[in-house]
Amino acid sequence: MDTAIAHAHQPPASFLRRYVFSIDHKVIAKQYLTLSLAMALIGGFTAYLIRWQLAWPETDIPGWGPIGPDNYDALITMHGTVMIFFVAMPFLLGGFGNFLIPLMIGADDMAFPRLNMTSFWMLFTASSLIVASMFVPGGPAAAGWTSYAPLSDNPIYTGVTWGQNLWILAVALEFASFLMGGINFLVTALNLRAPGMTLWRMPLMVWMELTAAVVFLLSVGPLVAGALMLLMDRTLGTGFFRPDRGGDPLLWEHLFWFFGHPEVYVVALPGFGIMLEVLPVFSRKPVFGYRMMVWSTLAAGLLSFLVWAHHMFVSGMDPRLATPFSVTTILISVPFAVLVFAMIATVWGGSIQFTSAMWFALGGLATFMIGGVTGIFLGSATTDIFLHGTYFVVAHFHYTLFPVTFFGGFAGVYYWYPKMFGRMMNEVLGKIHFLFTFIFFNAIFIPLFITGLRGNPRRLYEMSNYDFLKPMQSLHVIATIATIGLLLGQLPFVANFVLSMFFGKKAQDNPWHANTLEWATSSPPPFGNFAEPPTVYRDPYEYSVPGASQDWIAQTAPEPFITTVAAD
Amino acid sequence: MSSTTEHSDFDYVLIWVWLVALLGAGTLAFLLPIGKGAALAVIFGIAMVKASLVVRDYMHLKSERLLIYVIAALPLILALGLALVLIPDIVYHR
Amino acid sequence: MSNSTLAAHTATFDTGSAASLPSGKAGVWWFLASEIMVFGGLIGTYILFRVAHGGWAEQASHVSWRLGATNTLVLVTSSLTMILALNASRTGRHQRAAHFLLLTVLLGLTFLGIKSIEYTREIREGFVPSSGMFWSFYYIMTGLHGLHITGGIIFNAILYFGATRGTLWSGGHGNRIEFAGLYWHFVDVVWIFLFPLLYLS
Amino acid sequence: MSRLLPPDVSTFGADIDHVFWLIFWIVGVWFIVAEGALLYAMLRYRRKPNTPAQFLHGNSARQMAWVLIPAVVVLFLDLGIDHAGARAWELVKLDLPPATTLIQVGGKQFNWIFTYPGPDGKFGTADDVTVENELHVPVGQVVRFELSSTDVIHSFFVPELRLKQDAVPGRIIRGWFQVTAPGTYEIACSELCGFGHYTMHGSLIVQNAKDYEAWVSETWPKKTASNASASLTKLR
Repeated sequence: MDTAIAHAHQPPASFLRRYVFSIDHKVIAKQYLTLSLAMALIGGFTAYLIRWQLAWPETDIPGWGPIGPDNYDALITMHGTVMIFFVAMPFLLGGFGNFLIPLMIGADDMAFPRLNMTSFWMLFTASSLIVASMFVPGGPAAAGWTSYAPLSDNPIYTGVTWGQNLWILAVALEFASFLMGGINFLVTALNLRAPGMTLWRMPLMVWMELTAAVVFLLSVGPLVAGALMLLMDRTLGTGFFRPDRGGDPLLWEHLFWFFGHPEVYVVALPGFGIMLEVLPVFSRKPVFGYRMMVWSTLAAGLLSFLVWAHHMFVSGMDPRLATPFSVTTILISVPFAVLVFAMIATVWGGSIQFTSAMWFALGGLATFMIGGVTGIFLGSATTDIFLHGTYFVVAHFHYTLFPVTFFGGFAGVYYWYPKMFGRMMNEVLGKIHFLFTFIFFNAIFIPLFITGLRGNPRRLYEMSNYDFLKPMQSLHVIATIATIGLLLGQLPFVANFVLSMFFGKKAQDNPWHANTLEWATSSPPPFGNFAEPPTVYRDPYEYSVPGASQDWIAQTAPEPFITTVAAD
Repeated sequence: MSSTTEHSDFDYVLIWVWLVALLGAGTLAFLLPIGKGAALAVIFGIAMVKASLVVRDYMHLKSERLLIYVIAALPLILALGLALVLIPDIVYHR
Repeated sequence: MSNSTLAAHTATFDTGSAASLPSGKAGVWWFLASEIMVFGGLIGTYILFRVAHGGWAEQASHVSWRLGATNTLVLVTSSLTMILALNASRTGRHQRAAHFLLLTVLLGLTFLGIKSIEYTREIREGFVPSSGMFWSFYYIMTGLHGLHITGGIIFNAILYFGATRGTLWSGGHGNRIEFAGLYWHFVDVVWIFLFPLLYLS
Repeated sequence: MSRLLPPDVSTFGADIDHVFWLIFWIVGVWFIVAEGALLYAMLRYRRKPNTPAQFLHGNSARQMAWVLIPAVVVLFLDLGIDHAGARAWELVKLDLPPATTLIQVGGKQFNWIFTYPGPDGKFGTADDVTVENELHVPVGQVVRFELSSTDVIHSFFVPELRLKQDAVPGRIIRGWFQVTAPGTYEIACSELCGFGHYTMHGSLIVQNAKDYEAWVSETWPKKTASNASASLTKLR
């Protein structure tokens, strides 16, 4: 854990050390971003295949051909695994966490730069494994992203042999990678803060990444053990999850969801963090109730460990467990209600600038609310009896994870792109991108809510076996067309992202007139981040302070009402 | 740094003697013809003591500040909670 | 926390300060926290299954408590040598520290040696991971623990070579012995529980 | 509006739907208020020349009240939902009423196996009656089932009955239902159970007493005097 190199303020000379095996958190962050966007292509393409099959069963899918029921199971498994473990986490934690935490707290790098590099390359290996698993004999894992045993446990049930083993290895490696990454986040934010950067002056993004890191590293352990058990069941003939050998399938469900639910917040909190950085800047208004939000975040993080069994209400677990877990689950809506209300209050009374970043932040907030309220139906054990395992669940978790991952993530890209690459993105393309994303996303999942409420089970290869699903087919067609629209709607983003790197307008150090420390250095920041270590004098969100000479006061501004010229 | 530097090697060896003695006692409890329940109680009681000795003196928890206690306590509580919730499903299902 | 960060920020490898922990130590402890969850989940599950199925006692009677006890002794002793190495390096007795590190490595290897003797014996007698739930747990728990031991041996060996060459201290990384030690003691603690759970129950 | 959910033909369906609509209206109102507030703010407070943003840090108790009071209201509504839900859950999943019809439901890739005790009213005897993918039950009678699986996890799902329960290998899970209207309803598997998951479809045929008896007499082995009574004994 030798940080000496990182502090020697000299970028390494060789190309390899500078761009490939770099220990500079900014380069590593860009590596994470690139990896996650590349994996998002796979995730998106699987979504396209799945949706096409559901709308027009067993037809030739343009660009692929027909898919069989076994391919379909593999596709949904890969879609879930890739999107959550290899897109959302690298995007929000690996990418933005790595880039922002040191910059926002005024550090020159992570606490353990080499560990940071190792984390990324472990994730890279894990991604390669999951991709490789799609091409092994027997096909990729096909037991769903939750890999419920015994379906995942015994090859005879799926015909999948190495695909599932590689899935386990890839996911385990991914866990190890983010475990080290999370430790790095924690130590960095607790130990490397610039003079004057007290905990209560940290931008909310840092708080969110911290909470996510703690929640992750405390929840993942049992599933690591579970993954090892599953692997031994498949390779050494043990029977941890096989009833015929004295094991118990429900054990896997418990171990999985003990991690699986906190994992949702591991992804959600950084997404909120991004929105909470973007909203005040473009409302020119302080975040509403900073400490209140920090406490709600910590409360949500803590509660996230007490709710996992709500994924198992009808799983056959002891029914007496249901009510306690309903209570905790529905209670968790309180801290999130505080966060959402406070976000609205942050915009309220502001002077709103509708930049692409702001559109995505607002759109994310608006759509996340749908995910939030529909969660209550599933959190109540009683209504979950009917809704569990239907498209209602599918729509619900897409309405929670998509807003934080993509609306939040895109908001972050449009907002921090100037800082990352030193150039501005094109606002017109950005707004077109938002319009497509917002409209088509809702057009996919609102129909799916309806089919879910009619009792449409998820993970069906095709539905012609069910008479009561026949009227639902048109809704599936709408969802599929919208999916294609959503995917095509990302082209403006891709073009914008690539072209702006070369033709974008040169970015000022602080183009948005924001207060937080990352804007107090050049765009892009030099190796070592700050010419001289910054000193922090004030809170991160002092916008439109009455009597101030301008509507923003950087955290580095020493005297009241006088802003540094460090920016511009 | 923590105040561990005052420790003399002798203190550490003393702890080790304790650990070995307890190991012997635990094994003895296993071998002696006493009731299974009692034996288990003794054995795991001793294991607890041994573990706490290592944590307290070799990992210097006794001279650490609060944050480390928090870091160590959180997972213990969570793991215990997980096990408790598993009881009805694993132990008491027919 | 606030003013502490002055020191933390500027120091080359920061030793933290009054309020905040040294980065290395904090990192190790957070790592151990996640390790507690791994072994906690495993041990918790094992206990529950053991309580649920009394029939395991027969299977359990085939492990050798003698070898298990010997290994406990070995590991406890290696913890002693580890802490003595740290104390030596703290008090500037570098030669002595190096020797104790070597001793720790050797004791670790001894542990693995005895463990592999046990494995061979049990497998010879036909007790493999698939021979029943007890054996499944026995192999997964001792196996995972063995992997941790192996990792610890590697860290300690690296430290030993750094110590003999003196780079460990010239690079100012003396407190890495403490970090490696924390991990090593933790692995020891895990065994302190595995021994009665698997051999004496 | 009520067409949002499928028709409900079970006795406890109404209790579940009641909780559903309770939640629906509570969160519906909150949702509209919250989205409305957001939309209003977006329109009302868009940037205009020489109208600066208000400086509201929201750290004073008076300002925090704007968020905390609604949050507390949410808390109490949550507890209300929990209360209503808990009662319905007990009725559906916890207390099993005495039943006149007892069946074993077995899931196996990719079929539902329904076993009747046969004339002697006992399972595991020679005269058990086994039917694949077709479950006949009398209308208006409490039916108890013992759910199990021989391979992977399946989930026994009848939308119109608001009935769903996973079938877990190695476990026997008991449940009940009571259908209020004769007819044929579809049985789905709602837990991914392999490549044939989508074909794991059964039908629940609910018949009035006469038709059911007719079906029994034609498909079940003939009753002998010895076990005639047994078939009617209440199972508790």
